[in-house]
Amino acid sequence: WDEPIVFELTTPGERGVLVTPVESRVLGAVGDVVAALPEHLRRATPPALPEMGQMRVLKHYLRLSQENLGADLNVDIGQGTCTMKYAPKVNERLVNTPTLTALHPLQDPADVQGVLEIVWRTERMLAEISGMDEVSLHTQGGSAAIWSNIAMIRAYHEANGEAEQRREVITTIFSHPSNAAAAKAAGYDVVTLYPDADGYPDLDALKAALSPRTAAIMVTNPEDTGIYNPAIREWVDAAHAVGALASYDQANANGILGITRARDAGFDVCHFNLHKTFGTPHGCGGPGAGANAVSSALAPFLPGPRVMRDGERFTVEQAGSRSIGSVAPFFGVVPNIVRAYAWMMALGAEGLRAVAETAVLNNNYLMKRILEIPGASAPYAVGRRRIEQVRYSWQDLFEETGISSEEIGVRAADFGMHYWTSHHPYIVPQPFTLEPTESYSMAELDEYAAVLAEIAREAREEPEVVRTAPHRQTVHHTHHDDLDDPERWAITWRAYRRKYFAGRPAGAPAAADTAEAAA
Amino acid sequence: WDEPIVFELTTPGERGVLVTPVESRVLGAVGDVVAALPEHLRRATPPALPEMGQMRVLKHYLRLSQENLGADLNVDIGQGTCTMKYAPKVNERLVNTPTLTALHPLQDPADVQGVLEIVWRTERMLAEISGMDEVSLHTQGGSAAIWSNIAMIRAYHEANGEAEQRREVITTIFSHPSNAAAAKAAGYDVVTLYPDADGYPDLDALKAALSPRTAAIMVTNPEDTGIYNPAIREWVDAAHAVGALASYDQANANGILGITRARDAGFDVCHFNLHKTFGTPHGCGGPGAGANAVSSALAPFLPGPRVMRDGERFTVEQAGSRSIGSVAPFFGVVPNIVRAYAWMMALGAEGLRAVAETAVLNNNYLMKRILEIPGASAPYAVGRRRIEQVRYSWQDLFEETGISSEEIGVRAADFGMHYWTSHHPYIVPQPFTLEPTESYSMAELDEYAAVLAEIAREAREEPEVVRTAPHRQTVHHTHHDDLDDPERWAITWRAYRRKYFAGRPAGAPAAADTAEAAA
Amino acid sequence: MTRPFVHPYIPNTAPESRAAMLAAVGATSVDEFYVDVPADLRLDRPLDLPEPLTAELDLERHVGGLLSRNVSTRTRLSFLGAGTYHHHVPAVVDEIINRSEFLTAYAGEPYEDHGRFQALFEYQSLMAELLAMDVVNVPTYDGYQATATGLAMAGRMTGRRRVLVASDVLPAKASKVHDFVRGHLDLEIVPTIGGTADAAAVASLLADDVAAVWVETPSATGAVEARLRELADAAHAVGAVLVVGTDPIGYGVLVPPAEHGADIVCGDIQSLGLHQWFGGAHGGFIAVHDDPRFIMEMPSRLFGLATTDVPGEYGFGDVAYDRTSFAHREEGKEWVGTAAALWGIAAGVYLTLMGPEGMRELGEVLLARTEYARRALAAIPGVELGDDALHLREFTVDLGGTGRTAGDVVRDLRLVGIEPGVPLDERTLLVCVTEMTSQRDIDRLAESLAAAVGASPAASDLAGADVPAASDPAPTLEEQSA
Amino acid sequence: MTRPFVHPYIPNTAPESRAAMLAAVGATSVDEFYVDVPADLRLDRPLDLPEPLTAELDLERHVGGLLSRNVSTRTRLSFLGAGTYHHHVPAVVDEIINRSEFLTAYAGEPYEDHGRFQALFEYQSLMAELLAMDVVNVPTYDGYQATATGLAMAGRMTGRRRVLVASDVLPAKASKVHDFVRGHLDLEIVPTIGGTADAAAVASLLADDVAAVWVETPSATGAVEARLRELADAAHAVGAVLVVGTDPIGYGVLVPPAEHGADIVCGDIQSLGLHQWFGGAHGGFIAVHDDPRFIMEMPSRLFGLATTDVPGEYGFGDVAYDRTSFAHREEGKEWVGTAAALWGIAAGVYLTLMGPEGMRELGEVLLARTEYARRALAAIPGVELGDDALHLREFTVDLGGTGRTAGDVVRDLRLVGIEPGVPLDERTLLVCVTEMTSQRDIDRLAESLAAAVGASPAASDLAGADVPAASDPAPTLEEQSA
Repeated sequence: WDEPIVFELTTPGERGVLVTPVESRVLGAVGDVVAALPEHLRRATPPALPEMGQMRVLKHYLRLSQENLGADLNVDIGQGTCTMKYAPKVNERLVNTPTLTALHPLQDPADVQGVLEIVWRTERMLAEISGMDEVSLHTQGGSAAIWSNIAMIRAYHEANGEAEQRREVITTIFSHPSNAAAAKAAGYDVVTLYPDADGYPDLDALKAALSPRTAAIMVTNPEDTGIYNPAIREWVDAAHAVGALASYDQANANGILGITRARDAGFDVCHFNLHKTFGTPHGCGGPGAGANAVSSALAPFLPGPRVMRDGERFTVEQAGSRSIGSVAPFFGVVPNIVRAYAWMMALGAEGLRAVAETAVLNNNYLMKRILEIPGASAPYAVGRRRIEQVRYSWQDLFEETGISSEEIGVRAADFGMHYWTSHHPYIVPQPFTLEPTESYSMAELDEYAAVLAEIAREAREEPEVVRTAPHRQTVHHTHHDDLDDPERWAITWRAYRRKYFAGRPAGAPAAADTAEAAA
Repeated sequence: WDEPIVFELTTPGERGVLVTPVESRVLGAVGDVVAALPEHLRRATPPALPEMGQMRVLKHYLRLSQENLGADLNVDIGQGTCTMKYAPKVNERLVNTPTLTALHPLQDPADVQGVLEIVWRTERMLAEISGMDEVSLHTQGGSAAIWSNIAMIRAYHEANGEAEQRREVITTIFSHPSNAAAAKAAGYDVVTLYPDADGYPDLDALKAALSPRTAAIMVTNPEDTGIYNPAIREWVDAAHAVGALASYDQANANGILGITRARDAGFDVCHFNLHKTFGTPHGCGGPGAGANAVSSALAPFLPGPRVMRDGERFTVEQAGSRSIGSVAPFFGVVPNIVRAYAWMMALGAEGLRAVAETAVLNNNYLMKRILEIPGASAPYAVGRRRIEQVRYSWQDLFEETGISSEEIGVRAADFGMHYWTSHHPYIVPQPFTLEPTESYSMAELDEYAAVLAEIAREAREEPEVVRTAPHRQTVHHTHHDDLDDPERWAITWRAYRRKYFAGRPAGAPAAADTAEAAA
Repeated sequence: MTRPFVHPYIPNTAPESRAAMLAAVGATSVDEFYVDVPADLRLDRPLDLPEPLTAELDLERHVGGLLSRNVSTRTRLSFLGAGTYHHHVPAVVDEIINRSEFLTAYAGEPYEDHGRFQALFEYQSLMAELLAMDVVNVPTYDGYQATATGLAMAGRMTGRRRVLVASDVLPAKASKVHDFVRGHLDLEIVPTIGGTADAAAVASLLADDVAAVWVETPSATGAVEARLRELADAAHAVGAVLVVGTDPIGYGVLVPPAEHGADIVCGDIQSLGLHQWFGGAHGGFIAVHDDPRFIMEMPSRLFGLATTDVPGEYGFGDVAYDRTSFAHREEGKEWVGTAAALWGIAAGVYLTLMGPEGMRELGEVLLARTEYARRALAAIPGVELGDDALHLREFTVDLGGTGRTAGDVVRDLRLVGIEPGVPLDERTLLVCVTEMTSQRDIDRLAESLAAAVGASPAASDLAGADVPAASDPAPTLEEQSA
Repeated sequence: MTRPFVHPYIPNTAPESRAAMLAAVGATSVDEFYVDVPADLRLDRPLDLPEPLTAELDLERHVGGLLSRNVSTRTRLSFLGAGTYHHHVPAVVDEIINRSEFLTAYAGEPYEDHGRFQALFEYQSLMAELLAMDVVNVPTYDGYQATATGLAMAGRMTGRRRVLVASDVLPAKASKVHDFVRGHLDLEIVPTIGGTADAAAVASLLADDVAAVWVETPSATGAVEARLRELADAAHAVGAVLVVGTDPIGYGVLVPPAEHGADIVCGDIQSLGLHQWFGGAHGGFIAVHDDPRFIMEMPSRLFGLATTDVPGEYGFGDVAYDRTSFAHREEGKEWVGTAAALWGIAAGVYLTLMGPEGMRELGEVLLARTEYARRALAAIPGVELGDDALHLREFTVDLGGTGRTAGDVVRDLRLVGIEPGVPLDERTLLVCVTEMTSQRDIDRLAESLAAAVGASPAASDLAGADVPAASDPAPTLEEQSA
């Protein structure tokens, strides 16, 4: 499809949906309320939204959807760290029921026992999975959960009178950047540690960094390299030794479910991403959902309101005085909580362990296939296994051909595959990160590896094909330098029209849409 | 996508969905029921269905769906006679509720009052739209409704003792072929009339064909040419004059809703296609739904069971002794009945008339655009308006370029457009039939006309481009001669494997699916 | 209101567009387009229809409100079958058939509708594996039509009129088949014995004027025909065709009719991934061997695999299109029209998800629960089984010994939220169990039925266990609908 | 059971595949992959979780059964708002966001995810028209976060700590904002007068240490701020930023804050096409002018239009990616992570469907029904309006004169199936009306409330009509849920 921007599809007078009319009795009682508005409050010019019939609106967005590559459609193992797993369709059927969609959070608790029970049960299951005592499901995503981690840590130290003293948070470079960013947003100074020569987190570096000024360590494990820190308990103990708390970013928990637990390593607080590990769909980038699990010492600081069980009934309790309060409206991202509950109930203990083991098996199998490709490598811990993902490098290929990892990614899209390099900074040169999860069959892993092998071959034999990609995408090579220049960037259609067309209204509806058919 | 046949995706041991286990108490009570089967009843070799994980099944069919061009995605005006209109999404939401999907037709009538009321109300609305007295919604499609028309006519003549005498059914060549076919299936001889020189149904020919042997006339009006028979009442009167009944195929009713009614022209029986005129989706070719409307004289012959109103309650009455009996399970295609009800309720009398008027306006507007294309013509009734569709001809273009209408159709698909020639036989040479309905905007009609104009230009200037189409489809030129040779046709995968591979099992799972991304 | 009527479903009700288009075609009003409709046929008033609900929220409230008056089998514990069955529909099935691309497509060509052709070819192929036959049609309307057409094919092939009906047939199905074929065929009922065919009686009636022997398995009472091979051989001996009506749900564990000699196998696919829909979601299949004599009599479309200009690529198209009424009007075979393609795609997705193991497990659950239910109900004093044939999913009980009629029992059990089955006559109740009716559900039926007929519950004796509560984790229907 | 654990969600639990893969990597068991996990950290027992329901039908019955215990606002007549609103969600919105292509996508690049980039760019652009501002972010979590971030931006830009809170704020929102910004900002509450800002008091507190004035309109009580321009001018005079928290639902008829001088406008998009979801479907927007000083402080992703190698073709990408924590970890602005993109697409589809006329009509319905409800409730003896500001959708009533508490009234009305609103304190009830609460629904509330406080119904006087039954075609909630 060559689908225009929606504003170009406007036709004066068309309607997409009609609004229920103001009843005659209401009109009789209150008159013309719009005309009665004070003039300075009454909008003079209607917002310049498009005017379109309903079918054309539908068609527009359906076509855009076909120009998008959802996890359901491809072998989505190239978005490393993202844990792109199967989001079961039965869960979509379950959550899209009026007894969930049409619930208001302030209804009589007697009318919402079902959803309260699901929240409560989900918390208890996550407590078991993490080994922690209490769980909150309020946060709306992984980074938001990291924020809640640090917010609770801050409140804890304040409650202990150490707020002024403890101004530093320590993290590692292969932990998710939001740990650093959230700590900073909470007012902390951030110390970032680099790994040792083998790519393992450096315990000595930690010990050197720890001090009475340390509020917490905030680490991911396994890190985004797929390497598990074997000294993790020593890390936690070292933090505790200086009075700091230990916060565990469990975004990468998919390979260790039922294998090892946060509390067993001594952590005080951890979080999970329900949209990664627990099978809720990623929604183009949210809504996700986070779960914060804490030891009993930190439980008073959890966000509120909490769902409590009282015999057979479930009740809602407002946040207590030491709670960090509300972190999101009401109870968090409820549809994802229900999905995660259904996902866990479909699997059980044996199933969760099979998830972890299969994710790890898939990853190590894929690693073998990738490392067979000339020019690909997996820096650090050479020859050792990884947990659930691997940060690879094309450095050798780059040195041979000049083709960068980004260029390979653009070319991979021509084969219907996602591909991601890594978070910044690129500690691993020419990085790429693959996380196969448990959701893909051996044949699909082979297929993905074959695509990368083919692109590596192209890079050596016909590098122009790679360099000039994309060749088979909806759009062609895009000039991203437009986007960093305040004079040229266009974040909305109105800004675009203003900057490029001096605000003149767009002309006639877009020209004939003689696009190729959906491939 | 280059998606394999589903059997090629099998991996031994994978499961798509699990079945609830036999409970231990049941097992204890009845033992191993499969082992206990008599050996000649117990299947020795499991059916060779594919073994696939759930996500891969989903992916397979999602990819196939993206290789299909639904009405929601394109400007679907090229499937003339099909009345491809907008099937509102709100109706999908309405019908996909457990209070409809999970109803059994033999439940206590007290538990199904809502659906019975909808059936009853829909019947009453269609009675008003047709002017008829009674309506049945049992039939599962337009041709099935045509069958019910002739079955009732047959029963009527039998009840009057004229079954032996009346052996002929008269139809016209521009009526849907199912009228002829269903009459034949009911045991009648079929007489087909051709139009007069202007393309109008020929009243004199009818009068010549009518006789005491005539059981019925079965005609469409407007015919598939979009031409309305101005002498329709005279046709009906002439049929009645010889004791025949008049049956009206209202598949083409979209342009005359609220304008003129079947009963007002004297018809005894008519049918509508709910999946054409009343906005239910076409489902790749069904389920559709038919409505049979009859005069009171024919009402006793309607299929059963009937839904009756008894004060505030709705009851189910079994078919009476003169009824043609059951024509389908229970009450017909219930989801489509509910959709049609919702569609009519969204529009009302004013809306239905707007449907008709706009469908006709769109058609005449499109005709103007098409006739501006050199090489296109609209045979018959030259210079006159059409109702809701037009049967056009590329005969001039064909004579000039040798490009046939079929070839143009294949090329149109390259532009993301459906295109249909006409039913057989091709009375109109090099035919194509466009029916824009009310669902498309002026811009979309222009877009479609522009595509045909472009292909006509190609036919003249670069005919090879047209002749060698498709160029931008999922598949390439297909060898349809395979399909008419019993030695080579392959109607199932097992037959294909047997004929082409001597029954050897397919090899490994399909090779790497390095397809291009969805366009 | 003086505001123009503009509707979201009709873009060109926008006044500017309407005016522009009228101007473009040189018309002053739409009336000009209707010049061929005589004035005396023009309706001179608005249609007398209810006030519309043009705002979507008002429409939803109205239609949703009507539907919410229904009480579904999620709330009622249902043992109803008789042609429409309560099987589980995997969520992926609904996901696929509700895709706009499939839901709203129609009759495109193999190029732009490649996906539809492939999906329906795959449906044909998956059914073919289940049935062990090489040819399956794109679905026709329903099992009634499929069977009627199957018999009509036999009539056309043999040029004979007699059809021996060897099994118990659902009355509505018999009605449909009769009215459909009576122009060409005469049906002769051969009474069954013990629920299945009286093979000897059939044999004695066979002659060279018989077009077909028609067997239903499972029959209208759920009985599985055990002597199919015998019937096939007898029919074939006189040149008659064996037409078997069936439900494919059991062929993960049961031998399919083709392997007993059936020539035409037909039936309904509602069990394979379609909701009950108040009886409104049926599709018919007709399966034959790869024999042109049979194939050329099939009226439905048949999608076939073909080669393309690209080696190894699969293309699709219509096999032997020249059979059809689209090609030859009344000279075609019966007719072809919009039937039930989407339901075929649903059944294909269903069979793909289930796979061989799923169909085996399902067959086992159905057989086991059917047998369990038979024993549970027969254990109630006064309740007898209708016969002792092998049953799949459905069976009858004779309530004659209880002093209460089937209608009484239905009435009583409805009061406690149970639909116990379909009364076939005063004393006979047709009971259906599926994978959706758990052991606890069946126990509840048995207990309630025992109470209704005044007997003491005996069901808990069944498993030889003392404890009536089961340990299986699935919730009861009461829990579900509480 | 000794059968291997094979699960539909995990293809490589198939024993043959698992064995083949282990062999390929030269491992004898998966334990080898966990060598880095110390033995004393390994869990030596299965997790203690409930028995799984691996069969989809059992899972559906269990989870569906739990959810069916809820009684929704389709059945209860709800006047609840306070941050989550009951608006109509057009079916097309749900259709689009439930498409696998959008629902399951994540963080692809502009090439293969062109559709996502375009849909979110369009969302930004549609919101921008409604708000009359040039820059809108890809949604953050919710309106709480958006406002917290908006204030934090003001703090970073000005280097100041004081924030004047000029409006009544929802307590939960205030809690979130406070905890989020307290490392950098100090909030000072300026009590409102008659429901809206005390502009004079705000002016008197303004000084060159004030980072921002924070206004909410509609406020926590639904009051529309009438003196925004005055507040903006005063703030700007001391170099402070005017941050306006709002709900965009009214801007089809109301002047958007930017046109009164707001610098940062933020809030929630739940009203624009999202279901209530038990409060679990929120998304936050932050809008600013096209000024790099503001834009570079935004932490969210911003999708922008760019040219491509093909003239006239639109490409997309991230604007000023270097702002973000993805690019610079703690040196970025706050952080960016998985937030609420899908809800942004929903809001975009919603605004496209509604168009200018739809948003105008909706604004009118909301204003009219709010006013109608205010009059209907105020007509009950003892019930007083909380203030006489202009209200959109929400307002408070003071029950002090009735002798009954807000809690009493809620309890009583729940007995007749009505959620009358949210008690803010002993005497104050926050009532919300939307296009989903019809005139008849409001009349029913008024009658029931009158009964609960022991007053005679007075609502029917309102329209000067004698007949209490209305003629509008929409069914009442009772009809709907009967």
